[in-house]
Amino acid sequence: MYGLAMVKGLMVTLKNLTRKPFTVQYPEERLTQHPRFRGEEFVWYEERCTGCASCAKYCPLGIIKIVTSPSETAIDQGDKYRLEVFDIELQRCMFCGLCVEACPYDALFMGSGFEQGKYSRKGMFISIDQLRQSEKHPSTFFRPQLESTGYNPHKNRPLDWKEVGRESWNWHRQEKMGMRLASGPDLDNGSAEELEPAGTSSSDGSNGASS
Amino acid sequence: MPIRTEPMTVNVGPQHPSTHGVFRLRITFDGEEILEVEPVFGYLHRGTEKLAEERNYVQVVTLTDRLDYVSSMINNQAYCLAVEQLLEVEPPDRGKYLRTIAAELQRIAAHLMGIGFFLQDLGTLGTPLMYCFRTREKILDLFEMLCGARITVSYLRPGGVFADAPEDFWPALDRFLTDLPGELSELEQLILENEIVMVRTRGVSTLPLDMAINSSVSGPVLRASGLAWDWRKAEPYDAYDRVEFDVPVAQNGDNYDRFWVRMQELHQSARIVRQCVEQIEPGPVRLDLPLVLRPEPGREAYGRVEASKGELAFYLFSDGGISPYRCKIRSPSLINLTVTEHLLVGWKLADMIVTLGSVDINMGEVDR
Amino acid sequence: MNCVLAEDNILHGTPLLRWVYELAGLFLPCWLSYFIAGFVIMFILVNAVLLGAAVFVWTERRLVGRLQNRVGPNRWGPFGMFQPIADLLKLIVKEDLIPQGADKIAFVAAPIIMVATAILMLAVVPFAKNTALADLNVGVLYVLAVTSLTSVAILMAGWSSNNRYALFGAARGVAVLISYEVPVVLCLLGVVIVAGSMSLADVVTAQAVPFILVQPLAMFVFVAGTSAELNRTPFDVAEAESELIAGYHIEYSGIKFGLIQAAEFGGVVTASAVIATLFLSGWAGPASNYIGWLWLLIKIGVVAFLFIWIRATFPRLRIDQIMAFAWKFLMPLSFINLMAVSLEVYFLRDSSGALTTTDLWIMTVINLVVFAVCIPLFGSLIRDKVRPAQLQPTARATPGATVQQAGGEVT
Amino acid sequence: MPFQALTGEALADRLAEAVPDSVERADGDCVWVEPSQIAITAQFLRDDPGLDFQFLNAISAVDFIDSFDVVYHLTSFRQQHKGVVKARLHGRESLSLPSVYEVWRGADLQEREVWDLMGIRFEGHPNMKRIMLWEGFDGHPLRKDYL
Repeated sequence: MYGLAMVKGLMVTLKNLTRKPFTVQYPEERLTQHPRFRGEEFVWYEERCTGCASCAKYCPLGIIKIVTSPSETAIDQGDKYRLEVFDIELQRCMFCGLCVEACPYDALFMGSGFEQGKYSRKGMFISIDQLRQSEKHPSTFFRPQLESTGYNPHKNRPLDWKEVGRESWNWHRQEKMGMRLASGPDLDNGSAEELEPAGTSSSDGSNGASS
Repeated sequence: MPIRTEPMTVNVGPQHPSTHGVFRLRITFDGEEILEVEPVFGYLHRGTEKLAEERNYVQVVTLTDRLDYVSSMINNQAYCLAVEQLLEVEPPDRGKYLRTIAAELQRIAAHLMGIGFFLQDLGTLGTPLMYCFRTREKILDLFEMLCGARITVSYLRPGGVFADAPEDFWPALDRFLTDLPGELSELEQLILENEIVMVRTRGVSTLPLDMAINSSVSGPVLRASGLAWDWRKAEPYDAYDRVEFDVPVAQNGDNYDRFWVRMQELHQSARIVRQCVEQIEPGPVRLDLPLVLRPEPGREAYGRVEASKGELAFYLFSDGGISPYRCKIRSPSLINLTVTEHLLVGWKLADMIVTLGSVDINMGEVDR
Repeated sequence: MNCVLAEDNILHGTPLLRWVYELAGLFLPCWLSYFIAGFVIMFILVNAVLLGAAVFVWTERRLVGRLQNRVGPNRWGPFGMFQPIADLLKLIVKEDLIPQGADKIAFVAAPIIMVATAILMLAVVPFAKNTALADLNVGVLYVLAVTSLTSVAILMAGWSSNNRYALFGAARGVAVLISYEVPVVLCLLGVVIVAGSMSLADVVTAQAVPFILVQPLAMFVFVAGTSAELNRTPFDVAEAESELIAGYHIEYSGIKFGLIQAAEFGGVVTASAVIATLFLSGWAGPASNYIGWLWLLIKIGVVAFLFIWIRATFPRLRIDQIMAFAWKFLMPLSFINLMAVSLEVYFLRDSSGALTTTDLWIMTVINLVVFAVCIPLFGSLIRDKVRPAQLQPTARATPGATVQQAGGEVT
Repeated sequence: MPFQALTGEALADRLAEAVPDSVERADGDCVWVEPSQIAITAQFLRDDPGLDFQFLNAISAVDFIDSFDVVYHLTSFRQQHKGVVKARLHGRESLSLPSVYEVWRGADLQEREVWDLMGIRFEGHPNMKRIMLWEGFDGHPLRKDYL
């Protein structure tokens, strides 16, 4: 009969009246973010950074500013540059994650938040001091070694620089960065709370931070 | 006594709720009937092609996200295919499957947007749109799992995808694929055979097949006019040659057919994803390519995919440098608009809005 | 008791006014108490409509939200109930723009007329037994007269805005209003014939069997017609958000826009009240002497829910299709209803011209049969009528029914 | 019948028979056509039953500093093949090329885009106006010398 499909449509909307809304009331409720979420507030480990500026070179927008000077540390302590400036201009950042992808020493991570909105453009950059002081909740984006531990930046504790590297993890012997995880590290069920600092007691005994 | 009338010129857009972005049409009306149409483009022109010449091959991926911003994955795919043609490499199998899954999920999301806004243009109070968004939201969640972003994904890389899907992606995808048929059938019950939709869209703004072909129209618009042409079938890329799917075709080329074809393609995309999930096997997902790519000088590539709006292609020319010498984007949205005048003239204001919705343009891609 | 309302006063039949008048007359001079009584009535009326509009806005937004599987406004007050108040405050403090080139007088007058018509309509609706604000003996005619005023206001708003979208909206709105007036009037004639009176209070008392059962066809046409007159989906071409942005009120801002919205939503409330009164037996119901107002509210709620539900589900028709729907579908139906009712009354009435409850039940059965026959019949007839002549359906029954394996063949 | 790419040589052979003096040179991927002959060539490419290029995928232009390439990507649905035709324009000032608008309506917006961004005029196009940028914009942004 003509008009039947309209009645059917009315029934569909009526059915939805009884359903629970699918929307989320934002400030009170939140969607659960995946640990891979590419958020703001970059996480940066100064101890791991050599000042190579790969991130700055690889940034499609060129918004990372790095100024370094030669450090006085001896070669055997790990040769690196002393970082004077490490500014990320947030207002132009599009969170593509290419800087994280480019970082060869796992010093730079995407953050986990997304609420860095400001009222003026002046405050829209992250300075080296902010990077140093901020709580380190690194996203597992492009960091399979973190992901395999089951680390969740939204729930778990901040991580120390020794815990985030790929040294303790033997995947890179088999496959290269960005490829499928061949095997995870030998951490019991991978709870991040139980994450052992790398180097102190490497679970597979094959390497450490200093290797 | 004859009543004197005079035509009236109205600017529809760039600020109009139903021009799908900042599209502007300068329309001359006789009463409500359209006498003349002049599309005006360029309000969202960002010079993507020029920007691509300043960035290295991988960085350009982030630019492609912003072309048709409701189908970023497919844009990524087209670009990565072009770069792979330049380099003469092929991604590993698992990478191909992941790309296919991502692209088909994105197609579902983009078609849902297209359908939702088409129905919104028809005058529904956003109900089908909300139902579409409900489903699309789940796809965006899946994308967040894959790559950490929801819209501007930048997931694909020349030579594969940047990372394998996390462990929790597969159960989530499974859940999504289980729920999808129910949600789609609800949408179909709500609107697909609704008499008002039929009356409003059937026979309106028909596009004959010969004109569609001659005007380089592609994608669902072309298939609604009666040509079963799909680049995924004709020139299979990634894993499309290993999956089975049908190409929905309609005959009349009217607004309803365009809408109908999109509705059917949703099911086909889900079917492709299901097959990919079955077939995918462990392995590497990305080729071991350097971060900065340098194709041989003088090479050119035309990487083409069947995007949600039609044939999306990147024509790349390499001079041996680290960035493309020329990166031309063949955007389906723009070229589908070639037939604007034919589709709109003679119809009413209300039909014009619906027709624009049924052609499903995206200004990010039209203006680039 | 020094002031008594004269028997021949037009408002003598309104107990509320009489009561206030006599109470005030104890302390005040008669002319002043008459004024105060009138003022009290108007105060109640205006606030009933505006409050009704506010409540309706909230209800509609919440309900549409739930129908769309989302929440709707939920920030201000419990369940977002203060949202309309917040909206109102916002509209009041917003700048009140009058576009350059606008016809100022018409531009300002249009929203006022719109609100006035919405408010005036409620005046004759009986809230409970003997509680109509003004129990006019020509109540039905009055309702029709007042609703027609809206078209003038829409035309004024659209024309004076000096905006082409507004002009489109106004032209469409007036066309729709005028067309739908005709079937609506014909339906009301059926109601009046059965009730034997034009007073809405009498119409309620006449509904021993609710008229929705006695005249389902009239109810259907009336609801469709009212829905068109109120500019609600699927007939909301005058506003047509996706086409005309906001139609005739595109240039309005601030409190003028607020008034138009109030008129629109208040109009739905009053129209629901009229429908409830005419077809759902108004305040009548169990214990109606005490909670008649509650029955009316419930019935208004049901009708309003129907409006909201339809709005949340359907797309919009095109203007020519709406015209065709009015003239080719609703008109014949209302004629059929009128004929059927007239004949039935002619044969069933007793010598004094009154109808018994049994008569009403007999009419119910006959009219339900008429309804069941007419709707599908005309539904299939309208099927091709609403399509312009050059758009006859193509040979194929279902478009695109073939899903073919694409090897890339040209069909 | 699988979808295949026609080599430039194959295209050149067919073109040389039908439209004399049209082919400049050809290689494995594409054929360079004499710019002034492009409209006639296009007509032949579309109407010849063996070639049957009824679908114009894209018109692109590449700036080589001393010359410009205009690239036509073509597809035949019936014959299941694709081909690439190029026209090389020398110099940088007042470049023009016959329009293929009459052959493929799909060239409409694309030729306007090439004119707007690359500065190559198409003679015979009914509406040769800028498309992305406004009239009066100085220069053509996709040229290599536009910074």
